[in-house]
This record gives sequence, structure tokens and C-alpha cells, in this order.
Amino acid sequence: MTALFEQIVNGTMMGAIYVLVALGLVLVFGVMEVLNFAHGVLFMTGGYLCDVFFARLTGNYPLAVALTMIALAIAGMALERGVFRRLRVNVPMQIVASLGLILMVENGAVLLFGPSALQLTVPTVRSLVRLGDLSFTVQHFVVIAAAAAAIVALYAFLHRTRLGTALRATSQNAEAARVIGIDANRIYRLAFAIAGALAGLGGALIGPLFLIFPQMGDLPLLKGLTAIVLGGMGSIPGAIVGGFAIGIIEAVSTLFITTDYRDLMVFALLIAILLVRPWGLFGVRVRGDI
Amino acid sequence: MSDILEVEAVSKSFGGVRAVDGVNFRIAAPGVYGLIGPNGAGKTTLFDIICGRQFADSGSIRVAGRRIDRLRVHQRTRLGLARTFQECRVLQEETCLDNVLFAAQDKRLGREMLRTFARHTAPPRAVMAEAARLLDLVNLWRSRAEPAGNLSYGQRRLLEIVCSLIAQPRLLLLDEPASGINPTLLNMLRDFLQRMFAERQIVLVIVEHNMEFIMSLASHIVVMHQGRVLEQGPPAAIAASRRVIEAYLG
Amino acid sequence: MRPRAGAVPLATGILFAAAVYLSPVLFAGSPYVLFLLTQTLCFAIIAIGLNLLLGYTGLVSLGHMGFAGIGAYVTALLMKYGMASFVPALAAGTLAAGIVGILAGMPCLRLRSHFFIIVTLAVGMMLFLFFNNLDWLTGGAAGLPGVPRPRPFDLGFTLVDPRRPVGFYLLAATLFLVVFVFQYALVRSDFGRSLAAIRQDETLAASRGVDVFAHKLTVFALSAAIAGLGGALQVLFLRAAAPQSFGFAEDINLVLIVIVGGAGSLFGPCLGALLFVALPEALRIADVFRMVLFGAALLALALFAPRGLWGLAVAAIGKLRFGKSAAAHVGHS
Amino acid sequence: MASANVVVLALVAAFGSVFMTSPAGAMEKLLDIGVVTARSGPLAAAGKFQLNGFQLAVDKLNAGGGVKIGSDAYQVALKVYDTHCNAAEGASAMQRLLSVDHVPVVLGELCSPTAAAEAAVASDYSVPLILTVPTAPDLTKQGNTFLFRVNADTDQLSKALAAYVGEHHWSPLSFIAWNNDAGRGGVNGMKAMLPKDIAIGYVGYFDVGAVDFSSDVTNIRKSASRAVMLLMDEEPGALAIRQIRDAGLDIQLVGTLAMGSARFLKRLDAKYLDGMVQYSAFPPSAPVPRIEEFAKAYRARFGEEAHGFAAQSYDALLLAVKAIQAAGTASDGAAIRKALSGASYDGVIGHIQFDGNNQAHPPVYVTQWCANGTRKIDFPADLKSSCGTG
Repeated sequence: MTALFEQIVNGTMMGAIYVLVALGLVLVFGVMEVLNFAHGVLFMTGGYLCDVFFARLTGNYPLAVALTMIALAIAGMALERGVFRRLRVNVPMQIVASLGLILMVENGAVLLFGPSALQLTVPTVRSLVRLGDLSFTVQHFVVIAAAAAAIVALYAFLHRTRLGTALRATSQNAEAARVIGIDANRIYRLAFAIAGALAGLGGALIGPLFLIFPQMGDLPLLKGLTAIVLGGMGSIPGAIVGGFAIGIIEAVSTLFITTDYRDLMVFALLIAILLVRPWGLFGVRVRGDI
Repeated sequence: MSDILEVEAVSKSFGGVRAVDGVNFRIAAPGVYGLIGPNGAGKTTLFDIICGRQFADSGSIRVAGRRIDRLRVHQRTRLGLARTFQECRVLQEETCLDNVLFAAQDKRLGREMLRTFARHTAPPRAVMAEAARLLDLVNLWRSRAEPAGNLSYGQRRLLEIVCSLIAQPRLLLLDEPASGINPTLLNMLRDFLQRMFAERQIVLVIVEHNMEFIMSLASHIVVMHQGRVLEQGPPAAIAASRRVIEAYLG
Repeated sequence: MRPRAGAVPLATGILFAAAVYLSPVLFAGSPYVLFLLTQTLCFAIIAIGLNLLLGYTGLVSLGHMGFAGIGAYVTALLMKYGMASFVPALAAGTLAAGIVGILAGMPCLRLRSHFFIIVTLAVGMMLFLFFNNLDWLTGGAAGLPGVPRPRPFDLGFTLVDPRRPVGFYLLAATLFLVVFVFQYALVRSDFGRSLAAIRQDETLAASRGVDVFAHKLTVFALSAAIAGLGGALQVLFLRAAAPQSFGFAEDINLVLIVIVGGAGSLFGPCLGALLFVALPEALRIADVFRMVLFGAALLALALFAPRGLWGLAVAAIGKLRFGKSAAAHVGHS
Repeated sequence: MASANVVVLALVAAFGSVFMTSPAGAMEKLLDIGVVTARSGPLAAAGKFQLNGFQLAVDKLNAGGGVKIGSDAYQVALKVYDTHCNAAEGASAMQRLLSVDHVPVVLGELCSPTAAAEAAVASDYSVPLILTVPTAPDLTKQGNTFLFRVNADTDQLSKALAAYVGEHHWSPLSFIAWNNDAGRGGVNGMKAMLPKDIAIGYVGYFDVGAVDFSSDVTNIRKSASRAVMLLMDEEPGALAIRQIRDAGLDIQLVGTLAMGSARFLKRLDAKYLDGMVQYSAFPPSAPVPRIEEFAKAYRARFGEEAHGFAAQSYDALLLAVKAIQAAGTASDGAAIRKALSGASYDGVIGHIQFDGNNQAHPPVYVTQWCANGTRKIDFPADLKSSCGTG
């Protein structure tokens, strides 16, 4: 029972990170049918920038996180303008471009920060919360709370603002959105900016808890991709449920199967669900897709 | 002898809205049939259900007595049901001629695999001749080596219809063939369809908004409104029907 | 009469085959070059397998090295433990990869474009887990050392010994050319036309009477089997199987080989294989900075050479020789 | 398509011309030793230690006036190729070293599967390959007479530690291990060597690059283990220990040679490490003259504490040169192989002599961390010492 509780807390924490990654992927995919396989490097850049802003510049963790998010929103917009807008129709080249970006940024990080991982110690990692036998760092709960706040803010933005509504409209029916005068390029830029900020938030939250290193975005990217397929590609609630589900399932599953088959468990579940619902848990069945 | 097309009590709902609501009609003899109705009448949904792009919630569809409503698209095609698309679909990267020859090709997987390593892979002479004749009728033979993506929209429409006809269907459904075509090509299209019908004596079902076009072409009209069949009959009777006029105005 | 897309004149075919077969004579003094060329051929076979799927059918699979691994491990285990000789072992490996391809294809192929990419990635990682984790069977993460090379073939007039570099090269070259001709025949056949139709417009293909799922499953299985053949050959060449040779990094490498070389062209994947075997050798002491440059090169390629390097090279030479009109024409071949 | 002809021809020519050329120039009196290692990727750090060891040995030889083979004197140089721990690249690097650079002997490698592919090429050319880091026991059991290994394999490493665990009766014992050749091999080795009365609690594997050990911590707690063994490198090791302790798990820590170093301490507080034991092929502060001397030279050259990989590699290079001298030739690999298999050499890591499988049996130590951040040797018993000497 203790073990189950502990794993649910851990799973929720990792799930929150996956949700932040998945939301960025799904927003971009929803509006422009582009899958940014280099999304993981935005996450990783978030970790490194947070280190720069916190340890080398401000010394204030919340401020460092906010600055990181702003910087990555700008980076996201640059990516959209410079790379992905031109590759909307060419799926194979989206992959090649993403890999090029990954190589550039990951190796660039090694050039700038050296090959060994950075250890960023913020106050919330130092202090522990004791619950009976168990003990968690405060950062565990900071991650969950910050992700929850980001999700709420995103929902408010999408449903309460004109720009957010325009984004949703483009996601649901690009053609109709164009007809009613929504500037598609502006929406793409916006989606990439939000995606960048969320990825940066993820990196800035998880970096201090673990380590900051060039490949730190790979695993969250993989799980984020799995989450959006599981939840239904293009579906925002799907990404949230999918992300948390994967985090919790992979944590709890290790109580029953060995960790070297943990990924097998997640992927097998994914394929099983897709056999029953090829459009994902929350996805919409597209006309003609039968 | 069973009817060529038989649509019986077909219904389809989207989130509580009945797009198609118990539609019945039969087509017993070859002819050009028009399917019309105001926007949102359920024409496209019904069309999709007949072609297999969507499944009906209930009801049945038969072609020559055989139930097809649970069959997949390619199976319906192999039973002699051909269609064109509202948005006009051709293989953009292939040449005009290749588009037509591909449409004529026997696409059963086993046969294809057997032919892969056969000595002669060229299409039969009769198919080639028919392709040339049909392309020439719509004035596309001179563009035969041109990739279909380079054609004008109207030309692509004509190519799409040629492709559909070369497979010798017994039933051809055309989804708004006249939309987006200039008057010259429209006349060519009308002549071509009339000629094909005269030659082949098949069933043509045409969904259309262009009233002048459909009234001049069809021998029989089915009018849909709010998911149901409102009226059917010869064009003159339809044009005079009060209910039809009200539906379009209302 | 019928214009054939991508038709290769007999002269080019003979020149290509001759270049492949005569390389051992050309590079007799340099076993190192021959070694790299053999590696290129192994990779090219796997790349041709993926090209059928990615280039000609438009389905991007990120897990194809997993199928190569199935072929590799089945063949390697049968040979290592003396359960089968070379030809049946290779056939078993190829077949096993094809069967796993069918099993994996059934769920994956229900999905489209990006969904499909992600699920094939998952399949590749699942297969890798088996290679890496089944210590009792595959030797696990430590790899499988001591895989024997095939015994000599007696061709009547001469003896080909795959245990010698030239002998293995000739074996690999023969299998490569067989696979190349298979690819050529397949993409030009009616089956290949149906695949091309699926790539361009799945909905239209179905309404023209193509059983889209069955066609996709068939090409997926063929593609996996060919990858399995290439993987098997590679392991026999290296005489050791390593799970990492069939892991995610190699999946990426393979997809790059095909796309950068030129997906959907006959020679593109071969060019890609040559490039991606040669490049790490040329950059043997690849420092971090060169990797940044390599990344930039990939990005530039994605943005400016949508048909890959083969498309770029043919178009450029066509331009030099025939002026602009020819270059434009080549784009559709 | 005629242009395709041109492209095909141009490619063949270009490919040939790039790789046909071997570095020309004045090479007299230079003895090139081949090295295969990883200089990039996750194993770059390990590769650095390995290379440092080779470099130190070369410096020592050249400072002493070079090497005399027969009547000629040679300066020693390294020919280093990066294999990225990839079997295919390892094999082609070997091919290049043996057929283009014509080195008399090749040293190094980090990854067992890569080493297996390289060993086959070494045998083709009848040139010895001496491994200095890979630990899979199977490698030297393939009947390949040209493959040598100076370092202890996992079975040898595990033996002393397994006995130590048995002695203290740390049962059940859990594992967290890399899901690669080092981690999986280490777990299998320990399992085989442990006394029967030691139960296995939980075994968790993680991929290189993974950072979250919470599932392992939970399972170890659930299994009521008394000790946990960490089979991984410094970086994840430090992270795992931090997470184990932060989660409030009070358990005996058991580690590998990577964790008995000053570098490791730098990543963690001494309080996290207190009482942790690890096996080691080379305790850098041991009060043994040969180790002290090497540690000093290493610190002088590279400014940090010496590493076991460096010591093993240093010994292997000196041993290889000695074998070349004994064989009296820098070109006959078979003769060098023969000299190696009969060699008996006292190196930094201890006495090196190859058995029938060309596997050496250097001594293995168990060291323990003290509360003040120093270490002591606990095994073998004759070297047992106080804090500050491990």
C-alpha cells in the first residue's frame, strides 16, 4: 500500500512533465499537422537556461523559470518561422530537419557547457517532506503544482481569449478558420511559442530534481509522443490524460514487472488501445477513416 | 431481376443531429439520376454512405441485389460502383495517361503480385485504345504525358471522370461535377456524360447544385431535405413542385 | 508506349552491376575500402527495404532496424549453434523478419502518417528490448560473439570463400543486386503503381479498387523481410551481434540514409548508405563541433533538397548537360 | 537518366580516392600503437580515462628515449579511432588500423559487443587486440587467440565483493543497473558468485540517459533489502544515491570501481556516502608503492585523481611494447601474440599473466567510504587499512 502510494506520487510527478511536453506537441500538431521531433531539445534548453538564469544571473528560482519560459517561447517562434512552416507538407523532411536540430543543439550544449551533466541545486530540492516512512523533496510537489497551474492557464487562454479561440478554431477546421479571416501564420507562431514555453517549463522544473544534460529531453519527448497518440492526436484533453496515465502506469507497473520491460508495458498498452480505438482515447474519428 | 441500386431506411446521426433520416429510394433502370437539395439536406452524407466513406447507423444498401453497406470501399468498387469526389481527386504526380491506365488496372493483390515478375507488364491493347479514345473525347489526349497536377481544375475533373468510367462501372456517382468549371468545359462535360450514357447504358447518380446543369442532364431527380427524401420524379415535375420550392426558399 | 516512371536504361543497369562486381579488382590493394563497401552493401539492402515502404508507399517507419535485428539474430543464432547452414539460416532470418513485420504491421497500419511514425518507433524500441534483455537467448547487452561466416561456395569454375574479404564482398554484392532488381521490378509493376497511388492519395486509391490495408501490409512485410536479410548479412559480416546495432540510434541513421539519399528513387538509398558508412569514417575523430555542422547540413538539406541528395545530384548534372528543361523533367523520375 | 551514369561513376571514383590514400610522409622510427575507444557519446568520460592511461605510458616511454626493437630505436605514438561503441564502426576502425595504418597491436575498447566485432578482425590480420576495459566474461571464451584482456572480467570483479556481501550477510541484496553490457553483465556476475544464503531482493535496469530512480527506490523499500548494489557510472550513481537517501531509504550501498573516487565524492556530500563499499581494480590512494607512484604521475599530468581505467590501459600499453621488444619485430603480429601469451609483467594494477584464454587475473579490492569523505581498503585482508588509504 505504501509502495502504491509512493509510486502514484512519483508517477503523477513524471506524468506532469510528460503532459507539459505532450501539450506542446499536440498544440502544434493540431494547428499545422507538423510533428516537431526536436521538441525534446527545447525541453533540454529549458534546463540549461534555467541553470544560467538561476545559478549565474538572478539566484531567484521562480524568476529564472519565468525567464526560461519567455526565452523558449521566442525560440519556438523562431523555429516555426525558420524551419517548420516550410516543411508542412513534407513529413520525411520534418524528421530530417528535427534530427539536424537535435544534433546542432545537443552538441552545441556540449560546446557551451561541457560534456558532464550540470547539477542545479535550488532550495526546493534541498528540503524534504516526510510522510510516515516516505520522504519526497518539495520539488516533487512544485512540479505537480506548476504543471497544474500551466494546464489551467492554458485552458483559460484557449477558452476565454479571442486569440485562444482562434487557435482552437484553426485546430478544429483550418479551412473554415481561414475563411473567417484568421491569419494562419500568426496561429502557427502562437502555437510554437506556447509549445516552447511549456517545454521550457518542463525542463526548468525537472532539471534541478535530476540532472541537466544534453539528452535530458529524449525520454520526455518519447513519452510525450506516446501520450498524444494514446490520447488522440490533436486532442488537448487527450494529451493531459495520456501524459498522466503514462506517468502513473509506468510507475505503478514496476511494482509488478521488472523495470527493463517497463517501456514494453507502456508501448504494448498503447498498441492495444489503438487496436480498439485507432483515433486514440479522446481523438475524433475523421471522415473517411474507417 | 433486382434493382441496380436500392437504398432502404438509411439513417445516420452526428451527435444527436439526424443528417440522414430513413432515406428510401430505388433505381431500377439505367439512366441519369440527379440528387439535389438545399445545403445541409444530407446529400453528401448519403453519398458517402453509398460509397463507403462513412457507415450508416441503420438501413441497408444493395447493388444489383447484393448488400454492400458493410463492405469496404475497394470491395464496393470491385462490384461496379464508381465515384468522383467533390474536391476532385486524381494522382497528381502521375501523367494523365497513367492515371487512366491505373484506373483500368486489375488491382486484386494476388493478381498484381503474380504479374510483378511476368515478362509483359504492358497494359492490354484494348485498354490502351479505350484510354486514348476517352482522353481524346475530353480533349486531354494531347496532355497525356503531362503530370495530372499540372492540369487546370476543370481538366482534372474531366480526367477524374474518365478514370472512373474506364473501369466499366455499372453505377457511377458524381459529387458536384459542375462546381468550379468554366462554361466551355461544362458543355464538354455535359456532352461527354450524355455520350457515355448513350454508349454504356449505366446508372449515373449526380449530386449537384447547378440546377441548369442537372435539369438538362437528368431524366429523374431525387430531392432531399432535412435528411429525408422530399420528392422524386422527372425534372419538369420537380421544377413545378411547391414543396421543393418551399424547401429551397425556407 | 506506356511511359514508365523511373525506368533505368539497360546501359545504366549494366554499368551499375559492373561497378558493384568489379570493385574488388579496383580496390584490390585496399582491403579497408573493400570492407567499407561491404558494409555499405549490407546497409543498402536494409535501406532498400525501408525505401519500398518510406519512398514508394509514403509510410515513414522509425522502427525498421528492429526487423533487421530479427533477421540478424535468427540467422546468427542458427549459425552459431550449428542448427542450420548459411542458406537456410539466411532464409529463416528473412522469413522471421517478414512474419514479425506482418504481426507489427497489423496494428501499426491502422494508423496514418504521424501516428504511424510514432507507433513504429514504439515497435522498434520493443524489439530492441528483446535483443538487449533476453540474456539467455541473444546474449543480452553483452552481444553475441563468435558468429561464424558462411562456408565457401563451389561455383564449378571457382570457389567463393565468404570468410575472405573478397568472397564476402561478392556474396553481399550478389544479394544486393538481387534485392535491387527486386526493388526495380516491384516499383515498376502494377503492385508498385498501387503503392504509388496509396502514397499520393489513399482515399482515391481505395475508391479505385485498391485494398489499401492489404497492400500496405504486404509491402510492410516485404520491407521488413528485406531489412531482415540485410541485418543478417551485416551480422555475419561482423561476426558478432550487438543489440545497439539495432537500437534507436541506428533507426534514425537508417531513416536518414533513405531520406537524405533520396527516398522513392532506386539509387537514392544506395547513395545514402555509401554516404553514411563513409562519413563516420572520414570523421573518424568526430569532435563535437563537426557534429554541430553535420546537424546544420541536415537542416539545410531538409529545407532546400526535398528529394534528397540523389534528386539533387541528378538534377544538377542534368542541368549541366542538358540545360534547364532537362533538370525540370528529372524531378519527376 | 543518362545523368545517373555520371553520378554512379563519379561516386565510385570519389569513394575510392578518399579511402585509398594512406597517410604518407616521413614515418621512420615511429612506432604507431592502435587505440580504439569512445570519444563522444555517453561513454566519452570513460574513454577519456582510458586514453589518459595510454598517453601517460607513451610519455613515459618517449621520455626514456623511446623503444629499442632489435637494433632500431623508435618513438612511440598513438593512432586513436573513435568507435562510438558501435560494432560496425569498431570493426571498420580495426580494419583501418590493421590494413592502412599497419599497427603491430591494438589496445583499448570500452564496450563488449564492439570488442567482439573487433576481435574477429584482429584474428583476420593475426594482430593482437588487448582489451583494457570491457568486462563481458564470454569475450575471451571464443577461442580467438589474438584477443587478450588485462582487466578483470565481471566474474572476477564480483567474486571478492560477493564473498564480502556474504560475510556481512547483506540479505536480501537489491540491484540497480544500467541496461547495457556493463550493468546486465555485472548483475549476472554477482548473482552467479553470491553465496546461497544471500537472497536477491529486487533487480532494476535503467537505460543510459535515464535519471528517475523512484521506481527502483520504491521496489527496494518494498523488498526490505539490507543492501543495494549500483552497477553504473559516476553520474547516474551519484543521482541514484541522492534519490535513495532523499526518499528516506536507510540501506547499505554497494558500488563499482567508478564510485571509489574523489570525483564521485565531489558530486555528493560525504554524509551520503558514509559506509558505502565498492569493488575496485585500482584503489587510487592505496599504500602500495606502484599505485602511489602512478597516482602521483597521473595527478601531475592530468591534475586529478587517477582512475582504474587509466591504470589498466597504462599497463596494457607498456606490456604490449614489452612484447614487441621480446618478439623483436614491429610487423609480425603472430610473434607478438606469442610473446604476449608468455608474458609475465608487474604492472600498476598488479601482476599480469594471461591464462589459456588470454585472460589476465589482476587483483581486485573492496574499499569502503569513511564519514570524513576518505576511503579505506577492506579486502584483501593483508592490505586492510585505516581511513584515507583506499
